[in-house]
Amino acid sequence: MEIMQLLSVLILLSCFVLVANKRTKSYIRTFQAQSALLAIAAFILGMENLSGHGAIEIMFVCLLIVTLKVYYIPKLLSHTFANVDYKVEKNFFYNIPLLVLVSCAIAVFNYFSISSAIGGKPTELGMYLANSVSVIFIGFFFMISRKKAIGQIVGLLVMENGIFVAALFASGGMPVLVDVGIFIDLITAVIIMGIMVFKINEELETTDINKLKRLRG
Amino acid sequence: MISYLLLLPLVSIVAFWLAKRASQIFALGIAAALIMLSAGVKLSIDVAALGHVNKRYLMNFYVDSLSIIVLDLVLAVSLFVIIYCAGYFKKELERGKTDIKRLRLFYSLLFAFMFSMILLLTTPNMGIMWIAIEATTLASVFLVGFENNKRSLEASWKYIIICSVGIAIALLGIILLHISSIGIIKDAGTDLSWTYLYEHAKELDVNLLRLAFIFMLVGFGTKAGLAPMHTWLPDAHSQAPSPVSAMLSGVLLNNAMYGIMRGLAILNKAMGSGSFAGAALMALGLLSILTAAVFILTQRDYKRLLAYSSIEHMGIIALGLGVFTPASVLASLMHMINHSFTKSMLFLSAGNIYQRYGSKDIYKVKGLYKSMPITGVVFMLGIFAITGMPPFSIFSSELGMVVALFKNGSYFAGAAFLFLLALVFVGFAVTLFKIFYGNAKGEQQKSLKPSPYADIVLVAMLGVITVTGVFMPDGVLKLLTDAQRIVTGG
Amino acid sequence: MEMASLEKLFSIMILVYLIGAVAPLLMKRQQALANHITGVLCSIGGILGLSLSLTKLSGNANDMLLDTASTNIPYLTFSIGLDNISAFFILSLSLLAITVSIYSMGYVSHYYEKNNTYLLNSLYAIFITSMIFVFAARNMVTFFVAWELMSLVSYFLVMYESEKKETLHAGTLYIIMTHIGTAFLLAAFAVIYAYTGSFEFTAAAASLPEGIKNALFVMFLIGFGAKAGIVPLHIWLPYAHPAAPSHVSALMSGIMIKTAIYGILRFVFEILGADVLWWGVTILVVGILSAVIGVAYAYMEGNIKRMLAYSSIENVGIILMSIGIAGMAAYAGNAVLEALALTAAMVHCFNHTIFKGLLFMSAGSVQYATHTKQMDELGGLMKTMPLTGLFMLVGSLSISAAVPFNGFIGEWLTYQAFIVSIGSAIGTSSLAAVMGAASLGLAGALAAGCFVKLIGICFMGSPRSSHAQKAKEVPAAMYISSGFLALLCLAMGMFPRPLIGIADSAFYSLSGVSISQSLGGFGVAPVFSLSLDASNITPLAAVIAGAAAALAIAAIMTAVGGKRQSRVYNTWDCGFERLNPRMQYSSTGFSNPIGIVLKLLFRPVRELQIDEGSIRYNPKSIKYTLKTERIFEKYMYEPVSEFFSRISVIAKISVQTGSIHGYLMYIFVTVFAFMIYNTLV
Amino acid sequence: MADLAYYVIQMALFILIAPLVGGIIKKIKAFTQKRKGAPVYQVYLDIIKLFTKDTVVSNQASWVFTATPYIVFASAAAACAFVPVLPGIAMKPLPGDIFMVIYILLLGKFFMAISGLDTGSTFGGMGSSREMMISAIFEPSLIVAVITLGFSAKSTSLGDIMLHSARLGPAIVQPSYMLLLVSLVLILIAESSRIPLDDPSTHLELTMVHEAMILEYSGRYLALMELASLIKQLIFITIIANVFIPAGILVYAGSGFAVLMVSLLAYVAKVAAISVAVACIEASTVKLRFFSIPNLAALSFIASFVGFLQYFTGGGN
Repeated sequence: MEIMQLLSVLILLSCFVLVANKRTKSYIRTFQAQSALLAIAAFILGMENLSGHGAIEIMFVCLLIVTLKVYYIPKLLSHTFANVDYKVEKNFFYNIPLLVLVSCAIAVFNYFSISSAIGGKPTELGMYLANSVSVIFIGFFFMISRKKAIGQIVGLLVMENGIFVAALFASGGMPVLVDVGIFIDLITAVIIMGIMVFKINEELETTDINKLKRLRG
Repeated sequence: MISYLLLLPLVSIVAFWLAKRASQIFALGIAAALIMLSAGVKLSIDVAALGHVNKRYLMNFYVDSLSIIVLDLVLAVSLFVIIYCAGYFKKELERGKTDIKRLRLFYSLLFAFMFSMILLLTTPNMGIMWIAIEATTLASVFLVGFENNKRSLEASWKYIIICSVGIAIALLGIILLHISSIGIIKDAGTDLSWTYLYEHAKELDVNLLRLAFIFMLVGFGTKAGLAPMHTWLPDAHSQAPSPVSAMLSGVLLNNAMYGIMRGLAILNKAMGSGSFAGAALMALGLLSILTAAVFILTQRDYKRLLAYSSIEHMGIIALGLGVFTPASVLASLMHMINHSFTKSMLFLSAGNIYQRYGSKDIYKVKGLYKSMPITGVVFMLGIFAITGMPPFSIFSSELGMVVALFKNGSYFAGAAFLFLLALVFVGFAVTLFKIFYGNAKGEQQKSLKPSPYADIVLVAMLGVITVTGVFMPDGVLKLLTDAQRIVTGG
Repeated sequence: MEMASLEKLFSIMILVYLIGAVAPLLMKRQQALANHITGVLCSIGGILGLSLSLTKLSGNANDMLLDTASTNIPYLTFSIGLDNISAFFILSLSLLAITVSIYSMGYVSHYYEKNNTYLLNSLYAIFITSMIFVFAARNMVTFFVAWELMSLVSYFLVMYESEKKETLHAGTLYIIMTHIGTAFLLAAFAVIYAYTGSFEFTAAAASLPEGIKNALFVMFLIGFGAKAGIVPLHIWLPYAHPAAPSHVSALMSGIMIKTAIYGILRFVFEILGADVLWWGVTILVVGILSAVIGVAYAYMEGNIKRMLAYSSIENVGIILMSIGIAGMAAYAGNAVLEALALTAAMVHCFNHTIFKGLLFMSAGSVQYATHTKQMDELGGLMKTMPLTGLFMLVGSLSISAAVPFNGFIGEWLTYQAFIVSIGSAIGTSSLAAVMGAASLGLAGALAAGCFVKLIGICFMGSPRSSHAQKAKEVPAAMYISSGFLALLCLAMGMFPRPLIGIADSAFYSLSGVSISQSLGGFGVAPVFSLSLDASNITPLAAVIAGAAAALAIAAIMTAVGGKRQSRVYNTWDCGFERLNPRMQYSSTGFSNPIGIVLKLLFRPVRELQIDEGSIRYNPKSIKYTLKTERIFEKYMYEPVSEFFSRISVIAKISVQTGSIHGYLMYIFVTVFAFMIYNTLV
Repeated sequence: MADLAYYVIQMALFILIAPLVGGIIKKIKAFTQKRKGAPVYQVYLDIIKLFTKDTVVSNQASWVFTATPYIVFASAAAACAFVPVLPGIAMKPLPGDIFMVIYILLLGKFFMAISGLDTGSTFGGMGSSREMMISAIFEPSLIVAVITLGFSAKSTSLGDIMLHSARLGPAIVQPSYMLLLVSLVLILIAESSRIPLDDPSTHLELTMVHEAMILEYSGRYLALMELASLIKQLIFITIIANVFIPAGILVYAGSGFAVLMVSLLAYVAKVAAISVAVACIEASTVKLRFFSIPNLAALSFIASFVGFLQYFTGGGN
């Protein structure tokens, strides 16, 4: 399964690209690309399952990924942020190279902690897990490093992607009902967040989340 | 019975949008909640008799003693809150703070919120459970932001982001749980089924399971408001309308703890000892109590203060789960029940106070006994109840907790627990007691007397926490011990 | 009496109190009626309690289980019963309840204008009931629940006059200190349960390791000490006791702080065994500190009720001294000394209940008549309120341990215990005993000074304000009840034997020795006397001798000088002729010498403001203020509370910053910390 | 009945001798000041004169003012009953011990202090305040001394303590007893309001303590007050005399009238000797500043406490 390993590494790499980005558009594009990679992986796995024991679930998941994550959500996000936000994010807590370095550190840390946690021997499962957990935490870290609302939404989506990586690569897919449920939640969450971004923009005339500091203590 | 529970909220949501007048919405809400509670009670009688109830509609539904306790709590507290809402929103409508459309929205979201919690508690599938938990966040985020101002917007943004992140981490945990079971799943229908996993816990891959539990602990812990993932909680609880705060604190947090309990049961059975998870849970529990104690000490906003107190009580429950002896888990379960009633009562009283005084600042509220005798007395006794004074119910579970801690040899934890409880009490005393005395200033308007609905609810809840403080029916005890056995095994 | 009938008596008593608690709630409007109903019912309850406890004390010494009730809640089993120790405390409670209830029928009337006396009445009855349950509890859970109920109800009673500014502070401080103490008690009970698996009152010493036993002792000392008001846990007491309505203060000072003494006896002596030397020495030292520091602050106090509250701290100290000696005796295995010391403690405990109740009631009468508690606004009340004055004088003499009043009996027994303890083989700890005796002497003398001030400033001389001028004697219910207690003070001072016999039999179970035999008799026939080996006293003989001498001298004077006239004239004023009441010694002036001598304790700050005006030697006004610091609050509690509030403020601004990025970071770090934990464990 | 007679005689003896002691002290003082002084019986004459005078009572005073002289006198007289002049005589131990004596005297002191405040005069308050302070700071040393004596005699009965001293005989000259003696002499001076603590012969407001309290009294009331304080002084002198100079104590009822008389004379001689000593101390010192008195109290306390230690660590006998 060389190709699967390659895909999992590519997905991880796309995270680094994401962290290195500054533009709202490229956040969305990178996310789109990452979702596409995920969809490819799902497709391969789905074909295998379909030919193997005639199970169609993963192909269905693949379809969902393509429609939602590759097509609908990026479109929704572009649409939302087209009107409300700057195109380029300028203010960072730390500069980009440092952020990339931290992301590397996260990946390395995950690699060691996961592999030692599941027995210490390098296995395929360990690699997939380490990669997917890294995706999740780099996505998480991306949320922390970006001040704008878009960064937080994309970060959350990347985390979800990471979880799908884990589900697909390491476990060969979840029960389909669960997958569908997760997608419904995901799309609802993105829509709600989109609505809230509008409201925040209305109230504060910016989507800089770092300015939401009224509630303290 | 499960079908009633699942369908009724959905039907009511439709009905709310058909209703013409506010009073219809109120009546409908109360009726639905009443029916649901009676269904819940019927279900618990079945569960007490049979051990568990298994149904299959579209997917498997499964209710055992553990989930029925939390479920009944959801239904009972919701009933109180919905009755209270009738009085609360009548006032809000009179003052023009809201209109019928927003009222419909509120009720629909409230019932959607309830639906997701009922789903959460009736499914055996960990994946569906996760979906339901995420759905609770999504359903309640607009409820938190219902007042639609800058502060509530900020609170709801923090609420959705932090909880979603947390829940995402929990999902990773559930997936790891799934991965750990790949080798042993024989038939397709049992994927991620808790009962199956629990039965075969010994065969699961322990290394993965540990990792899974950690992610679930952090994830569900975020939702449960355990420090240091609690940060959304004071904001959301203080900005939400008081009935929603009561639901969040009294009900939602329990559901997240329920998730932790399910994960914990599997892990500890697989590992054969509770020490790995125990240390983590106790650390988080004590940290939560400490955080609450420190933050309460100089708090000026009474709703935030109550919110921190919820963090404290979630910490106590976590502490009990961490000790993981039958006695401590039983105490945790009891504490969950007692805290739900007491805290939602306090939030509802706080709602009355807020409606009357228009401020959440402790320094702007004075002379509560004189201006609102019933609310004032209930609130005062509620404070004593929440800080663990007999004869109220929280005392009994805290007593159980302390004994369990010392019995287990956790002297440090026991001592720290008592010290922090005392500190919390000091915090309540120095911050909150002053609102009861003195004379209220001129702003008390006659029209703003709390409605009889609100007073009835408060008095009834005070009755509940007093009676449960000194008496427990046999059936409840049986359910509790069964639930405790489910968690601890054996 | 049969056990069944005792049980019935107990239930009837509780029922009577509860009716007394509920009745006023049903008639909120008829305040006077409700007040009288509660008063009458509570005094009936007191009479029932009196007969109950006397029956128990005169009957067999076995424990009696009256009732148990099991809730399904784990650990929560209620159990009520009586043994002689409980009966002894219920006896003093009931005696006080009778008189205070009668008193309250008059006293509460001046609250009618507040329109909520029904609350006061109801809480008052519940308060007494809760204390009965504290004494009658047969297991730790029951004890704890009753204890907390008592604290809660007394808090509400303290807060009754909540419209006064200082009340909030007093109440909050009180409930906080109580709660801290309670936390220690709960911890101690849980530890005992952890080792013995039971909450029952059974000797647990054997099953506890040494270290745990020591820790438990410290917990009990702090837990009960906070309620008893031992130094340095006393800070709430001088605020809370004066803030409560006076009849409640009488109960609080008279009997509520004794619940802590009861607790120490029950838990440290009965359950832990008290056979560790340093326990006894610690209790003794704590007693010394409380006695001396309590009375020293009392001496400086200008508020009548606060002075009485400080004096309660002193008396708790005296009681604890004897208990400390008893602990040392238990260690040395000297049962006779233990019995003697316990008897001394209990006699003083009982007497203190009587005279402190009397004093608080009289202080309440003064407040009732003059609407002030400040000594410097009073004066000359002996002429306008002769009965109240007389009874307060009796109370003051009792508490100063003057012969032939009852306070002396307890102190005498305590001195005897000290002397016997020096002689018994406790080694150098005897030095603590001598220091104890010296402190008791100092405390006694200072207390006498205090009460000279109280009587001298409030009741003697001429009125210092219009309040005092307009004072009238209080209603009959109030002076009758005070008078009854005053009579008791005198009677028990002259006939101490019955009380000593009762106290001795009550604590027989702890020491295993009865000393009333050796306190037996000396035989000038009708004269009750005490004796301990060779030392024995007969207060009654002193009275007879004194009275005879006074009569004789009066006769001689008449014989020598004939009948002589007595002329009424102005007080000698050195020819100044404009002597006015403001020139009398004030309470501040009275206590100033001691203030200067004990500078270390008070850190007096003096301020003299002179407005000189045009002519230097004829200043317009001179204002002298003397402030004393409460060093325990300033150097012990304030830093702690400041520390915690600083921490809290710092945490609030640096943890809950409002930044969602920071919040996410906490989760991030937590996950990583747990992952590291996972790899390490 | 014999006991009763004994007490009556003893009380009468005290009351009769007490003014004499005052006279002796005054006389000695006069000698040291190169004066002839009034005759030693002058005090009797003064008291009898006062008996025949009318009294003036302040219009501010309450009943306490008039009751006080009787109570003060009664308390002093009652205390006499428990201080054996000839401890061997009593067939049975006296029904009162040293604590009782102290606390009977307290009753009188209490009334004296409140009556000082009763007339609304500033002097009275000053006297009461100072008196209570002095008695408070001397109390610890008194109690420690008493405890030590009681401990060594295994009884706090004064009779037993005195008999114990008598059994010791010359062995009483040991460090512990001598230190206690120092302490008790200081207490005697304090309690009987003498120089250097107080000056009974002055009426200067800055210096007086005892006199300030009784300033308002006149006539027979004053006589009673004076008599009471003389009795009190004699009580302390008697205690010192019989405890620390145990000569002539060991006389029993069976010893015959002559022996009895001899020992009574011995007692009077001892009392006279101590009076002389007190007078000498008074004549050779000056009155202390009021706030230096605590130093004297501390000295007294140290003396008695070290005395106790000497006794306790030395095993005692």
